[in-house]
Amino acid sequence: MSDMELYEGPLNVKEIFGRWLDEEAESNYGAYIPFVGTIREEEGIEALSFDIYEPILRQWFEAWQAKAAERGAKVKMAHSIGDVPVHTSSYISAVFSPRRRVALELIEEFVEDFKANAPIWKYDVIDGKRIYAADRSTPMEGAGILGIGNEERGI
Amino acid sequence: MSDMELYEGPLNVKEIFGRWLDEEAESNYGAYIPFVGTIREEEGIEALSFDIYEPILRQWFEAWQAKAAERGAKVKMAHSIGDVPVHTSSYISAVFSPRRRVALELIEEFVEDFKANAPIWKYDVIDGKRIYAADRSTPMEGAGILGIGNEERGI
Amino acid sequence: MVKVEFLGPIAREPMEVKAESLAELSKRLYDEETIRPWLEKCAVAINDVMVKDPNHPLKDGDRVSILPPVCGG
Amino acid sequence: MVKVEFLGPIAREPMEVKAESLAELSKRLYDEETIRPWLEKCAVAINDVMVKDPNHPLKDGDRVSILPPVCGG
Repeated sequence: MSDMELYEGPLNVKEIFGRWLDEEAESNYGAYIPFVGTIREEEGIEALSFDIYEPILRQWFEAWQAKAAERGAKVKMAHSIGDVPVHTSSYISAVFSPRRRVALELIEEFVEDFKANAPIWKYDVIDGKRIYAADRSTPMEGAGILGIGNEERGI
Repeated sequence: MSDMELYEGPLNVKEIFGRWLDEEAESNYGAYIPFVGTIREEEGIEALSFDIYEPILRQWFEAWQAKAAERGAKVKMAHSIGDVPVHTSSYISAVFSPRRRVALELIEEFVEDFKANAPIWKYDVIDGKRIYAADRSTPMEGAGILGIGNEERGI
Repeated sequence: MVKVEFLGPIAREPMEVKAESLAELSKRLYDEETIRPWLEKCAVAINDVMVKDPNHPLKDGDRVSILPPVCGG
Repeated sequence: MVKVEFLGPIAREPMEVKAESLAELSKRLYDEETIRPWLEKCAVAINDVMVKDPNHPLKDGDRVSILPPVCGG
């Protein structure tokens, strides 16, 4: 198991939480902080839906594994692909660390960087139709290099 | 269930995590962050042991429930009383919140304030003996008012 | 008389003390060698309410809890 | 020729383009009305490696991925 798990549809949160707990039961970590993201019922959506570009997500995650290891910690994550109905969960990130300070700092950095830079696209599902969540999406780090080129050439 | 749970001995982490998830399954929270504290094997201890003064802990927790509610969030906690062997868990705090920012901020504040001000005393258990963890313990907010009195009177 | 109880690691049975304020109680406790080293590190609750004022008055029947340094988690 | 693929919500089939740098590719893409509005908000990977240099060279057979704004979680 690579510590990064992708599933079609909603996550089995209890299974994942419990398995991760068991996997690290003898690792002597003092702190385990999972972040569980659940689909909120709002603005008439019936589900959210997700596209993922796995090769880049895997690189992003591996960079985070290295960053966590430097601080004596470990990260794991699970995410859904496709439709995830309201009140079910699409996302779990977790940090294991010997001490609480590092765990508390890392879970925040990990979740925020995930939101900003993981190659995942979100859609509202309303009346069975997928609508890209443009207003909630943010350009990735390094975005704009195709646009900048145009400006420089005076187009 | 009061959202504050005390147990003799180690916590059943999976049961507690899963039950809290179920309790809030329809509450429309988008973020659930538990912090799980596990006893590390170090310096020859076989367990940690805990004393709790429940009336003051309950007040501390109720103040936190109010603080969380002001921000649209909910807190829960579970803690062990007595001996908790290494590699088992003594502590879970959790935050539920509509949005991730509040959840990430609150879990950090909640856990740090818990460490600083919850009326819980920790002992190393070595060769069956309980030794107060004096060097890891911190005076509670407002500590010293008995000492200050002495100074003022020039004793 | 007030009842004083010592929480957590302070190895001391509860005691009955005559004192009309925390400051006065503090003076009494200072005389006890097993208690003295704890005093400046301890917080205080009266009838299970944390107090911050060293001159807090005490009345007959009050229950004073002495809370040494904590470490939960 | 390089292969250009559009990820997530950009409703566009992959295309083959002749271009020797990202800057040159950018000019080609700019001519396509369905793609133009996305360009300044997108990040770019070449053969699954994120790139930051607008003048990054391209070679025959490269696979260029166009990544629009993201929102995981």
